[in-house]
Amino acid sequence: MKELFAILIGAIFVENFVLSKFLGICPFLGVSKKTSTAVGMSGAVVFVMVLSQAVTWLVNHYLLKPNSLEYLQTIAFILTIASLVQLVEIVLKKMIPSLYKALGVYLPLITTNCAVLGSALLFVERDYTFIEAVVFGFAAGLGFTLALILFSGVRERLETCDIPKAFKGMPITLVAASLVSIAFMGFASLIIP
Amino acid sequence: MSVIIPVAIVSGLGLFFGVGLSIASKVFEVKVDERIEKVREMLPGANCGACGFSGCDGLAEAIVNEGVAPDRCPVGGASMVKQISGFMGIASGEVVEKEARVMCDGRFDNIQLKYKYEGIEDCHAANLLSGGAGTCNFGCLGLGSCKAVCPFDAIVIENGVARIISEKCTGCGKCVEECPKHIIHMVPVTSGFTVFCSNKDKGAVARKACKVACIGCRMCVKACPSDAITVSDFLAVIDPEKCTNCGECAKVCPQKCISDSRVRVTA
Amino acid sequence: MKIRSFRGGVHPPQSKNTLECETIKMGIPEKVVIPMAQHIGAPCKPLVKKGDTVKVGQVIGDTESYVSAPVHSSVSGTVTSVDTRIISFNRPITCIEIKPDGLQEVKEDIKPPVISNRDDFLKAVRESGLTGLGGAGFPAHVKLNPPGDTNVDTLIINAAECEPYITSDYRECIENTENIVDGIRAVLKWTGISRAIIGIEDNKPEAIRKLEKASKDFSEITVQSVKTIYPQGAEKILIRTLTGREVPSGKLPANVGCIVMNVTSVSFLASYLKTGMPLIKKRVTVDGSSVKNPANVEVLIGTPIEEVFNFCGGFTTEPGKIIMGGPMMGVAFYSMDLPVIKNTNALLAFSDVHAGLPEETSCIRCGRCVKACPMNLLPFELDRLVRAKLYEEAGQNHILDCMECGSCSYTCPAKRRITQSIRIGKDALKRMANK
Amino acid sequence: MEKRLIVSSSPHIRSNITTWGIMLDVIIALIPATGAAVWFFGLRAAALIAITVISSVFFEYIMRKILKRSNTIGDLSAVVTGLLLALNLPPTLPVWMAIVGASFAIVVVKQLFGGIGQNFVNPALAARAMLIVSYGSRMTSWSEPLSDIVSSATPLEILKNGGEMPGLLDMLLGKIGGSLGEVSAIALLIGGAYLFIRQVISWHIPVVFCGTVFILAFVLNPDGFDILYPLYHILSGGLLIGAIFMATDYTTSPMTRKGQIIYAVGCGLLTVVFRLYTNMPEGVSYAILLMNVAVPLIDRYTKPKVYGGGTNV
Amino acid sequence: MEEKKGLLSIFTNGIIKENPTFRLLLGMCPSLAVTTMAKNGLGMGAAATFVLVGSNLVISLIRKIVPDKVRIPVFITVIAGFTTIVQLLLAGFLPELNKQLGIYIPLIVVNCIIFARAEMFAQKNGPVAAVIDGLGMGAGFTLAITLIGSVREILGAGTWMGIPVTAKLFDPAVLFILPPGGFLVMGFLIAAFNKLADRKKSETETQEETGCAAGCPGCSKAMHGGEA
Repeated sequence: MKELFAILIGAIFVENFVLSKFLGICPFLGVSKKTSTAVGMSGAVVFVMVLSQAVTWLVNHYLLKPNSLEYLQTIAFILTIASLVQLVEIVLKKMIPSLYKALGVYLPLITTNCAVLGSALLFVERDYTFIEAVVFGFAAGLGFTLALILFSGVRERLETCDIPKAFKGMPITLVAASLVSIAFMGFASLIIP
Repeated sequence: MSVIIPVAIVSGLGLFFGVGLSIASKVFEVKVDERIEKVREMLPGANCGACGFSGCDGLAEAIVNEGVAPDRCPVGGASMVKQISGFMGIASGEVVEKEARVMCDGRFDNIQLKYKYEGIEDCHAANLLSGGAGTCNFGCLGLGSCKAVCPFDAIVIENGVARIISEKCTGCGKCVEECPKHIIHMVPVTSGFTVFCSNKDKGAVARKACKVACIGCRMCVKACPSDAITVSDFLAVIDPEKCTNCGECAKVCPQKCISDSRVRVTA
Repeated sequence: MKIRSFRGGVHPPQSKNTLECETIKMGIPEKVVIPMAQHIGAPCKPLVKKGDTVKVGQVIGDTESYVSAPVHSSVSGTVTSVDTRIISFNRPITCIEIKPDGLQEVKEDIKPPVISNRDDFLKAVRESGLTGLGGAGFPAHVKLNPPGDTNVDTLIINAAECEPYITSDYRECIENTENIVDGIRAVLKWTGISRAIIGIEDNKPEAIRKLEKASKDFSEITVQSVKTIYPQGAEKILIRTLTGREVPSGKLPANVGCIVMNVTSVSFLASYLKTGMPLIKKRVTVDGSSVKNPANVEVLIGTPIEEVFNFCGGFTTEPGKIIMGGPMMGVAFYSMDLPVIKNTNALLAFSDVHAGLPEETSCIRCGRCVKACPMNLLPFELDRLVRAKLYEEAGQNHILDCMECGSCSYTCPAKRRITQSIRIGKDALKRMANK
Repeated sequence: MEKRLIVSSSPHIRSNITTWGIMLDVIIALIPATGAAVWFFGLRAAALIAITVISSVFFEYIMRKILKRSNTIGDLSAVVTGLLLALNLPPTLPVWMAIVGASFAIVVVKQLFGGIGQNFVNPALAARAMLIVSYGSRMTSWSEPLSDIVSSATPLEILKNGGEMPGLLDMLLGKIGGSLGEVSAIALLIGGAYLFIRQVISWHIPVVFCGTVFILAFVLNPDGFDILYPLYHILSGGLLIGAIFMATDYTTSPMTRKGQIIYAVGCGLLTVVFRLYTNMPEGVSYAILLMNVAVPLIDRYTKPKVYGGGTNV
Repeated sequence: MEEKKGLLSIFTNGIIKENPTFRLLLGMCPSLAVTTMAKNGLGMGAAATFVLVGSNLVISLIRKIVPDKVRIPVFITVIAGFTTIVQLLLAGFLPELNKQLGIYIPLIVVNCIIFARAEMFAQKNGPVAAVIDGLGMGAGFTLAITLIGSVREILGAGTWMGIPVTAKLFDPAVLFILPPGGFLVMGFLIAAFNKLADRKKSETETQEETGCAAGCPGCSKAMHGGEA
């Protein structure tokens, strides 16, 4: 239980995927313009992260490992994730349109979200058990959510700020991200029980 | 053997997902607007989210349904933007190239000021205060609300009147909507002679308000060989469809409020 | 007595220099200009033409429309022109200009109205030409005849003159106390409303004493003192202060069982019922740093403001700004030719030093406007949204509920023109709605 | 041309509160703490403070010039930023580092976002955090008050790592190690009282912030129950200067009472988490910075109920 | 790409006009994550270039055979294949760098640059042009992240490619090799690029406008039918 808690806290705060590992920067910068879309995107990411962690763990454990084909990880994982996301999208669209409306539109973005593949690669590197891998995915998703939603609030405010011309758009967003990241440095030395 | 297993696994995975997906896409098919699909195909498909929408599908939908500009996509580059704009342009049936024109020449030398305006630099704000500071109640307020909304920097305020730089104007029409006095009109780019006035008051009143106001004297109507000018509410209007740019109207206008806008363009 | 108040508001300097200035009557001006729309609602159509002779109290403009009130001549004389001018609103208004003959002959058919039921009463109110004398100028007969689905139990008499400088309502309380009470009783009697509350600010003890004394025999009338804070006298605010009720967005006071009338309005009503003379004159506070002799002047409606200022001794310094109404909500004008109209309660002239506004700087998000807003809005946010042209979002943040009291702009340390920016936003939303 | 009257939108009068006046009040309120800093840490402290303030104003001036915008050094906000930054620096810091901090605060945190009122984190705090991250050891080497001896520990470090705590009176007066402006609790409280009386700040944020720290420190005290322990937490480190002067920064704190209370509780909670559960002895800066980042969201969800029952979206 | 472009312009296009990092804002994750040192940037750039060139070539070759419906999975597989090759090569020959770059090497697979070029260019062009485009884009990416890496390394560690350069001048600010510094440097560099591009644009614009230099008074005269 303690390990799981450590994984949870660690992935949310200490090694926040976005702010300290630079994973999922594209959607972080792309979809954080409005809090409402940020919430939708975050929901979709958490959902897919958990699901993909489970499936990739199974693929890794039962397909690759027994055949000592670890070097095929990248191909196998990305195929799995891409197909999984698409499958989820298709199914949601038909079966639960309301949920699709809320989350589904963000799904295509997730295929190329390095956070998903990154967390899969990390659980292999760290040799997590199935449960640990799933919790890790969930926590990384939450960390992404935290950063994205906090940042979306900041960006909504930036929208009407009087920003120097050269810095308008991406540059000021990155500078803002830098300041948020400085604030998150407080968590860097968190002692995890 | 060592080669076969990895190949088998990868292709097995591929086959499994491929078949599964194609079945799923058939079973769960949902109809989409054809134009969205077309636009979607023109987009790069990187699904990177840099446009701020949920991937390329999201942007395609926004382009078609909400009129979002395709240059929101930083990936595709100029050629893609052109392609999509072209496609959307054809789809909406626009052919005649138009540009905006400010129908007023109420510069400070031509009008007087009723009062000294103090407040937010915004035409609507001034318009709310007794119709603006100028003596002409129909004229340009010169506080640059149109300039502020122009996405192409195509408007300058000169001596209290907005002027549109036609090389930069793309005919988007944002200024037309913004102007509280409704004095910016869309005209075909080929249109030359224009009545630079929007005053609908009687001649005497209009003349008092502005030196170059149209007084509705109908001299131009008589002079026009192609019946392109009509006067209503003491204001002459040139129909660009009929106008041949002969310039007879400008010659006879006693108020000098008709002039050739093309001169400014090429000068 | 318990002093009631509300959350928010500001304390601009009172500047009530004319509190002790007894009303002086001003004579007949050189000309009067009477606009056909001095109220909210349909403008009147002129009933006279150039060259006609008119008498005092004669109806010179009226309309079929219900939400409207007739306009009467304030002088006897000759109509010199009927034309369109830009007077107080941002639209041209038909105006009748009359040259007085100095005789002030009264129209023959003027006599006290005979009233036997509610309908008679409402008809008489309409004929009196009464529109809200406090500010907005809403026709009184419409106000007193609320929609059928409402159940009005309280008549609120607004004597909370919270704008700086203005003392004309205060003078009414002091000089015509009896009329006020008579007017209230008439309204209560004919409309069937059970009680009346006079809301008056606690910095006017003399007026409170007089009103209490005059109304002590009538248990249905209470005098309630309220805290001196701006904008205590705003209709919606006064309702909450006195009854604890809040008028929902887009609804009328009648929807929460209240009708609010200005104290001068009820007083005029009483005198109309006694004499039959319609609304042709108005008490106006004349003040401001440029005015030589600040005073309360009784002015014939239609008198050009220049003559009113001249009557008060002219200007000590050339004015830089002229305001009709109080400094918080009044309208600045550019021409001295404008006439005094029914709801004019003050004419202020400020010298250059006091005329200009300080320069605007960036919002520092201090939150003073949020604290000051009596409607619980977020003025800074509305300002930000309007300037970014996010009008719909401003609408979602209830920009249309703003009553433009100006407290936010007044209190802003960055001197932001918040109220003006809100006006732009409201205007934009209205335009969008019309589309 | 004849004279024209001015026409403007109402209201036509304005209160005499100005941005300049508010900033001046903050500066006045910081005088006791600045005085205490100079008293305890000598002329070097005075020089450090002066240079930080001057360079802040200088950067503000230069940035506005470069961006071709109106000059804003007159509103004194750059002075306040510089002063607050200086008071958050250790007395031994090399001067050039203070200048780097001032440039970060003014250029990156404030002017890039449009200047006064538009930054989303407190410039002085962000600069301090940036300096701590960049020059960790320099930013945490303290000197003994009233002497030149370099001491090793602030009360918070002692609290964390064990050792003899200074007496309560010394902590109140400021005869302890620490950043320039944070040592003298009494000077800070005097400043806070002044701001409160002048109605520049309300009590909500400082009191709730400190209250949250007090309660949590009392409950989470690793050594059992001790009323002195939470008191030490209040009096030592940057809590008071943070709660009174930094967390109450208008621009980066919520607009409504409700929002301010949520914000202050968050600041307190994070401060205790950082102080007790990280390797750092101090966490006030990070706590406030993190809550600064959350302010837009807090504002969004704590909009007041509109008169007439409407809710803000 | 209908118009025929010179191969050279295709190549330089990726370096300057459509620099993937600074102009197209693609591939942010590795640009930020591995650029704590110039060397890492160089390594990452080289690896990405390899994948880019390889996948561009293969996709350009097979573009006519692959049906449209399945092109995305096929592209992903091709890219993933090349990524795996790079991964194995690095592990074999440069284990040190491989360790430094960590999971960011396999993550090349989801780097938007590669996918975007496959979709936008390789799919529509012949193999030679595709390879050149890959090289150009790769070079642009490499230059960009090496630049970021250099700035961060010099400011944050006082070294460049491991060589001390600023030891005597100032103490390095550790911030720059930490995540916040990554965002910060990236933001400033993009702003600088914007500024440069802007200046170029406005230069050409002023040239265009000089045609009207004496224009405005002249114009308004013209506007009044030659009056005065």
